[in-house]
Amino acid sequence: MSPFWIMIATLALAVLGYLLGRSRSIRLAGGDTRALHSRPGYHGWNVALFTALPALLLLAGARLFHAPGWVAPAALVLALAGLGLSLSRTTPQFRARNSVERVIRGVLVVCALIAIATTLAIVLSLVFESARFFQMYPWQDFFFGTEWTPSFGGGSKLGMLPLLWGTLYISLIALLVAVPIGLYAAIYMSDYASPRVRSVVKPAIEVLAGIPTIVYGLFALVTVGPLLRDWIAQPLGLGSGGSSVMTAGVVMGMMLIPFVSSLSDDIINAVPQSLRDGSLAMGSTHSETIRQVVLPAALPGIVGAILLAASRAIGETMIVVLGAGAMAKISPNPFEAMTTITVKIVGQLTGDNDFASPETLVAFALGLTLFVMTLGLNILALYIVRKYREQYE
Amino acid sequence: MDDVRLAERAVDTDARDIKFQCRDVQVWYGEKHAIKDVSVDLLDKTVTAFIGPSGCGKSTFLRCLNRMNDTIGIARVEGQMLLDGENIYDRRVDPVQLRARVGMVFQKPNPFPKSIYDNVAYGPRIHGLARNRAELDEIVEKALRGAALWNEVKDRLHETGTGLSGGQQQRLCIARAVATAPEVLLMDEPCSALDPIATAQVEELIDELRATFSVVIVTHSMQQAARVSQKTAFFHLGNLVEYGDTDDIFTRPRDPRTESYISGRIG
Amino acid sequence: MDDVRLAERAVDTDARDIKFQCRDVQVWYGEKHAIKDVSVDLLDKTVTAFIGPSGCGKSTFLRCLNRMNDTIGIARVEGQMLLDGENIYDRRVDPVQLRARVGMVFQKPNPFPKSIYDNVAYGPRIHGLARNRAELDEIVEKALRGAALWNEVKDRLHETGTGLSGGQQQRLCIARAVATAPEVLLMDEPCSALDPIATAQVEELIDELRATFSVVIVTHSMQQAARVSQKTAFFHLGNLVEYGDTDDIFTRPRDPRTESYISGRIG
Amino acid sequence: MTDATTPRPHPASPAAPVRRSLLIEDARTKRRNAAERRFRAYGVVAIGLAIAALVFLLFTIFRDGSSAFFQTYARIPVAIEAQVVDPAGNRDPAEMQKVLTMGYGKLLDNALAAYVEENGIQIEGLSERDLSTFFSAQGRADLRNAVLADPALVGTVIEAPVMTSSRVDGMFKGRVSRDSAARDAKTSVAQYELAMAMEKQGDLQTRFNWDFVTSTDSSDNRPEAAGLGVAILGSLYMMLIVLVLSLPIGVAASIYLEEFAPKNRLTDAIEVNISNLAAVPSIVFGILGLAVFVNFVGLPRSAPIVGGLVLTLLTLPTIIISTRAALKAVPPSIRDAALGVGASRMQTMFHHVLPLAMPGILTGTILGLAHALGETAPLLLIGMVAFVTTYPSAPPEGFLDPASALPVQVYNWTQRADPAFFERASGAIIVLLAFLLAMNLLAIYLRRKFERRW
Amino acid sequence: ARDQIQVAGSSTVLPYATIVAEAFAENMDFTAPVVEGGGTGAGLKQFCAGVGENTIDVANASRKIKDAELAECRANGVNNIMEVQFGYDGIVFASSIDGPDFALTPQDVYRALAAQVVVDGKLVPNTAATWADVNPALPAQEITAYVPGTKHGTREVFEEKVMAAGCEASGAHEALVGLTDEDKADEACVAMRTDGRSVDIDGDYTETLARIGSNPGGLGVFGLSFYENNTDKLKVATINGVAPSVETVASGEYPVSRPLFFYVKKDHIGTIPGLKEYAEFFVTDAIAGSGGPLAEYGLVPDPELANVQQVVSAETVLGAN
Ligand SMILES: Nc1ncnc2c1ncn2[C@@H]1O[C@H](COP(=O)(O)OP(=O)(O)OP(=O)(O)O)[C@@H](O)[C@H]1O
Ligand SMILES: Nc1ncnc2c1ncn2[C@@H]1O[C@H](COP(=O)(O)OP(=O)(O)OP(=O)(O)O)[C@@H](O)[C@H]1O
Ligand SMILES: [Mg+2]
Ligand SMILES: [Mg+2]
Repeated sequence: MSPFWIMIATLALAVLGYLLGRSRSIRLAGGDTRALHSRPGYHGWNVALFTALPALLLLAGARLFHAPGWVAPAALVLALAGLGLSLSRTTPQFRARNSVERVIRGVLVVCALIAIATTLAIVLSLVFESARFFQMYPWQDFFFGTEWTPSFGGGSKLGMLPLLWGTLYISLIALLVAVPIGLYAAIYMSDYASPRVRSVVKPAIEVLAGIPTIVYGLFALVTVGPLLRDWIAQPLGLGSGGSSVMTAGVVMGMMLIPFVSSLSDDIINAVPQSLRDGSLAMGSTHSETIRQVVLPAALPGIVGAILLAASRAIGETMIVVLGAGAMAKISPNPFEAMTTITVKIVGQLTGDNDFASPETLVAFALGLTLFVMTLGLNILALYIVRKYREQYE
Repeated sequence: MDDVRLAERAVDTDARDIKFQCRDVQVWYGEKHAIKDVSVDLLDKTVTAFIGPSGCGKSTFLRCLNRMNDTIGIARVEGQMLLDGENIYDRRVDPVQLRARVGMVFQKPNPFPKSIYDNVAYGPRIHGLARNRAELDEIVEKALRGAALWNEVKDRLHETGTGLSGGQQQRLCIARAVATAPEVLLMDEPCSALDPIATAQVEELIDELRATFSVVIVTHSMQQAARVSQKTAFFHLGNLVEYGDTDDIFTRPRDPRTESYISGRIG
Repeated sequence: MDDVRLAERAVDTDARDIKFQCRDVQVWYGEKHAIKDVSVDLLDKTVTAFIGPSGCGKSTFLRCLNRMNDTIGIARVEGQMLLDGENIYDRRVDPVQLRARVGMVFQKPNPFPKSIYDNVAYGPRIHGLARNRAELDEIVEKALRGAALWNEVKDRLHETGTGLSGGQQQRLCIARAVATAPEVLLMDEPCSALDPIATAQVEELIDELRATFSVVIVTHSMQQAARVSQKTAFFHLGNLVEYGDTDDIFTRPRDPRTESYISGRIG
Repeated sequence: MTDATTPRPHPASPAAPVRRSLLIEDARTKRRNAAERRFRAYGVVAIGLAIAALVFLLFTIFRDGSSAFFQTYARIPVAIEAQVVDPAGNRDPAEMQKVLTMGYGKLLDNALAAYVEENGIQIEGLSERDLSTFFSAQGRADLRNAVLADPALVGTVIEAPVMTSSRVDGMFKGRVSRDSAARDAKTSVAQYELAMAMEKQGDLQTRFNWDFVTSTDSSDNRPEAAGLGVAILGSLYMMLIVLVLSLPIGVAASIYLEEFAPKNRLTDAIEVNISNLAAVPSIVFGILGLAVFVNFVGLPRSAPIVGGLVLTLLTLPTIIISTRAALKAVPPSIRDAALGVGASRMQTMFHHVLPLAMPGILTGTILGLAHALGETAPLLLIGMVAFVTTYPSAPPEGFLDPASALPVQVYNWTQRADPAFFERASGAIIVLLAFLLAMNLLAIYLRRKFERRW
Repeated sequence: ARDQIQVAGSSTVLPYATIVAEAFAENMDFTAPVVEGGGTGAGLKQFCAGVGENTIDVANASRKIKDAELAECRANGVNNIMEVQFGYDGIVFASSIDGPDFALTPQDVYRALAAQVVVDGKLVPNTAATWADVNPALPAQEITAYVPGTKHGTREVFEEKVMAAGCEASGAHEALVGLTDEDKADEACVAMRTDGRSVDIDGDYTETLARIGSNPGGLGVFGLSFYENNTDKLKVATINGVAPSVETVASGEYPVSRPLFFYVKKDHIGTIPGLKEYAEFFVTDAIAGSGGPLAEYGLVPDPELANVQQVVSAETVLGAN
């Protein structure tokens, strides 16, 4: 039997276990479920969980560690054992609810740990190659170098500061576009718009998040870039390139609008009406109510939404490649081409460079650095939220 | 939006003392007819008590008086409500300005999740009632004193208002409403969570306010109604059954329903 | 975790009638010492009234009795509280089971945003109190009748509970608590938003419940305390100032603070 | 916006209040109302901008992409000449297989030449090359398959629709004009005129192209035959995996962190860490997926299961962040109420808090899935940015078969030289958006159901 | 077991590989190979990750495998690697079809795009603004060049065959050696301007094309095959008077070209069905020869294809001789 069918069989056993556990508890209670400590359903779940969980864990483990072939069928035995054991434990006094809830809680913990595990795995998968990079390339030059000129023959300059500058600059512009528009859109949807308008507009704006970034990239390249160049950059004498930080930032901002608007809208909508009533009854206008009562109460969620948008901005590649160009440069002029860390990570990883050379390995170092930096940013954000949070009720 | 400046029209002399003139007011919540055909004149510089069994429509009617019902999607109001002779449901009336003049204390305390100080200072700030910080401090203190809360919170003005006890929250909401200095103050069971002493202080406040403003108070306590109000309106199943001088209502009710409600006095 | 079977152990004979035995209970909200050194025995099959000025700690103490304070992050409880001789703050005690036995009606009505029926049926459902739909219907009806709400809502059982008037919401919360059939019922100002008639009906309900359960009621109305309770505890600034038979407290208070609080009787 | 300007006398001062009309706005109210109108206008403008951006993007996508759903076919008689397809002459399938697809081009060239002659079409400068590039290379492959499947066809004349090449196809979609044909090395004016002449005869037809949605990708030589079948299946499989894994895991993790975890440094660390994961560039998830799922666990490259797992990890932070925000927003009094009747924390959570938080959770899911559906970078490293021409089988085995994905197809096609692929890429974006919409409709519907204010 | 061949690597080779894979699946009884792009480096990295089913069988490369990579391969147990050079890729300069004609030499390109030039024996930043500034024979058009980014193999070829050659031919190299040393001079020869005249393109040729579309004054670097597919939009520049075409590149007249490779993991032959057949099929005359579909697409066939076929059928591995 293939592991897949063993899995199906285990699940079938679990369903059976649910039915058996449930009916047994009812029978033991003499049909009066009030005599039970826990509802019959919990007894059923208890049996089902004890049947399925250990067996499935064993199966997963066997897959992960390439265990010998007899291990998989053993899972079935384990499932049967779990079924029998938990069924025999089913008595009216048995605290099935607590038992089930303990298991659920365990599952919740495991799920929360997946995030940690992901982080660990990311750090691990970056750290070794980064170490190799730093063996080949001095870290001072990497962290403090202001020139980014990789070349095939070696002798590349791989300073990350220009990339960092570009990352921050582009993200900033993107947020300057997305946050006001998104926030105002959220406010309008939750507090002004009729339910009908809202029910149309909100999903519509969410489509913006679903358009593949390459479309935005082309949009930046073909439409926004020349537009900004011809109408703003050239008249002001700020440059004549179609790709610029501004182009990428503006287009990225468009893409991020739904991240800010939809999440904020939900959070703003969740602020109790009684708070709004309280403020309105003081003779404040709708906008005063929103600015001074609703928004502060919704702050943690809004900051979360903005962080999410910022995160997407930092992680975005396609729009930057097409919109901002690939030039690593530090310049205050937003109408010049620059590029970001993420773009270079993707670029160096998918290029034609020698894969064991610093030019490729620098991608890992960049990834790790970015990781640490955003970590700092997030800690700051958490601190701010803690400080200004207004908990209602 | 059009600036219509109607209104400098002469106010009828006979209505001079009438603050609110309500005619045939109807309120529906969706299908439910919550207020039926209520006509009543609320006088200036007077405390009016609304009494009646729970669910009879007191809060609903109260909320009509400063158009707070606007915020309930399914609520629909019909009829005329004139404040100083002007229909507050007129299309041209700005509910914001209305609510600045007609303040409200809600049945369920709803302090803002801000500091106690900011809760009270909120109204004065948006209406620009204070020229400077000192004045604002003064307004806040006065309002908190009026609501009999000052002593309890003076040391923790900058802690959050939601961390107060139920009764404290209620008094905070009263202070908040008073600080805005409205012309009419609507109070929905302002003393329900208050102990006798605090209640007495709030009643004293109401009495003070009466000198300049008109106050409408919803209460379940006949004693309180009798103590603080000059006029009483008795609601029953959405109808205004009886309205008159408080003394008359409590001593000589005309309607048998009023009679039986009052005589079931327990309070 | 291990099955701790609350209480099949022999109960001391002298404590037989004591439902809750509290010793040196202290509660802090962060820095604020909200309950100081309170020791009190709450009797079985008895109505105990908690009275005292607003903000004195009545709700806080009440919330300790079924460990609802667990949900307030900054609240810290010390001391012993024995329910039928077992410490409810014991690590092994399941607060869920405790709360099923010690029900609560909160000071601010907080119906679930579900239908009225579901609000009341929720407790019986999770505790498996009904074998079938008919039984559940019966429990719901009985609870709503007990809380004097049945007549008003029987036609709209499936409308949402948050669309009720303040007093109706309060009664809904009472019905919800009663439907779970707890051994001890904690009621935080259950009648604050109720009219006299509804109040009388709830008081009647409390009296009925007393036959089987013990009830703790927080109230600001001395009359109510006098009417429904056998025992009264007077709190002041976090201290339990006096505890004794209701009659004694109201007629012969020993502590001057009690005396002055009661004599400031208003109502 | 707050303190000061024209203060109204505080009524504490005994001066009687001035009676003001409701219908006249005082100066301050006027200002405040102006601010209100501005605020509201900002909202309208914001929404307007967002919608305008959307409309514009959609407009360009549809403008460029809708033609991908149409394809021009020719219907001419093709003689299956024995000396071309069966040089050995013994009708032995094994022998016949030796003739490669390229060889079958001759049949089509001859057929077209015959057609031109028969219909008396006179075009100056019509070269052999114009004839041989008139039809899609797919036509030869189809022909070869037909002949190998049924050797009896050899020697007969068949008449089946033959796909035209991308340039000829482009002539009927406005992509190739007479002028551009003159400059274009891959076509010529003569070919253009031939196509026009054939259309006049009614032998060229442009019709709806289901193959674009169903058939597999094709090489750079035949853009006209490229389809999305594999990509759609791949995306579908991956999204199934993402949905089944990331929603429950994300919600479970949020519940734990928000409701059960003790509030301490560790949970703070987890919280920060999760928002940080959202900022990790998506390609890093690809690095991770390669290291863990392919190299460590040993799952196959290019398989939807690996893609699905990587995208799950990618969407988790989005879902967790929005779910936590939504859970936080549920008023504590609801929890108190449930706990107060003896519900366990778990029951409180699942019966009351979670339903109320549902809109936020669904929003997170929508955004997360949209992100996952449109993502290419992480798939680069696990082998899904690939040219795959065999359909994956049905799940569960299909999860392990090689497949590509819709954004990958878009990405691939935009990189190819033939301009016809650009049209295909835009068409693929339309399909992707339709896919997204279908995926979101349910979520949006559910969200509307759960929405309420308390 | 896996029944399809897995191929990854250079995106320049990708179109050729897909054409072959498609034809292979059509004409042989094997499952269609899965072909990935991802860049030469990434492809070789996966190729060198080890032997076994979850590593790839064939790596496409637009350059020869480097020694460091080979060492890594060996370290991971990938010892038997067949190197197959199947043709050449021409690299061309092209501008918008509507613009003027360009007849370039490497010197012109060097003078236009080098970061610093030698003027009067001194190294000064390049200030040339129009092509006419560089060479009066060229049109007086603003210099804007779209050059593949440093991740592209094309860039290496460009630097070597155009910039360095131009540097040498114009005598700048000599002057540079005089100013600094040999190594520095080599470096300075290929350093490109960063003032926006030379724009790095990290994307693909389609991006370069789009940029020329939005800035018609620009000159872009393309692969020959890409240009041939877009002659209606692009106008190609001659180098040293030679126009690029399959013929001129094959004959060596056109100077800018590079060989294309794929590497086969010999240890997989026999375990992965069709691997050997795929390699052989790739280099048959019908496919990679002139007139075959690859040439049709723009590949410059290897004049010594017969030798290559020989190498493949003999399964000759790297370092065997
Ligand atoms: N969550 C909290 N955080 C901080 N302080 C609190 C909190 N809840 C209550 N307090 C404070 O603890 C004290 C006791 O509050 P409690 O709610 O027990 O009063 P109470 O006797 O119920 O008053 P009331 O009759 O007004 O409801 C008050 O001073 C109050 O401000
Ligand atoms: N938002 C609402 N949606 C639907 N019905 C409502 C709503 N608010 C109130 N009602 C109904 O309207 C009627 C009047 O309610 P109202 O709140 O005015 O009563 P009340 O007199 O204030 O009672 P209480 O003394 O209990 O506060 C009640 O039957 C109530 O159920
Ligand atoms: Mg009310
Ligand atoms: Mg209280």
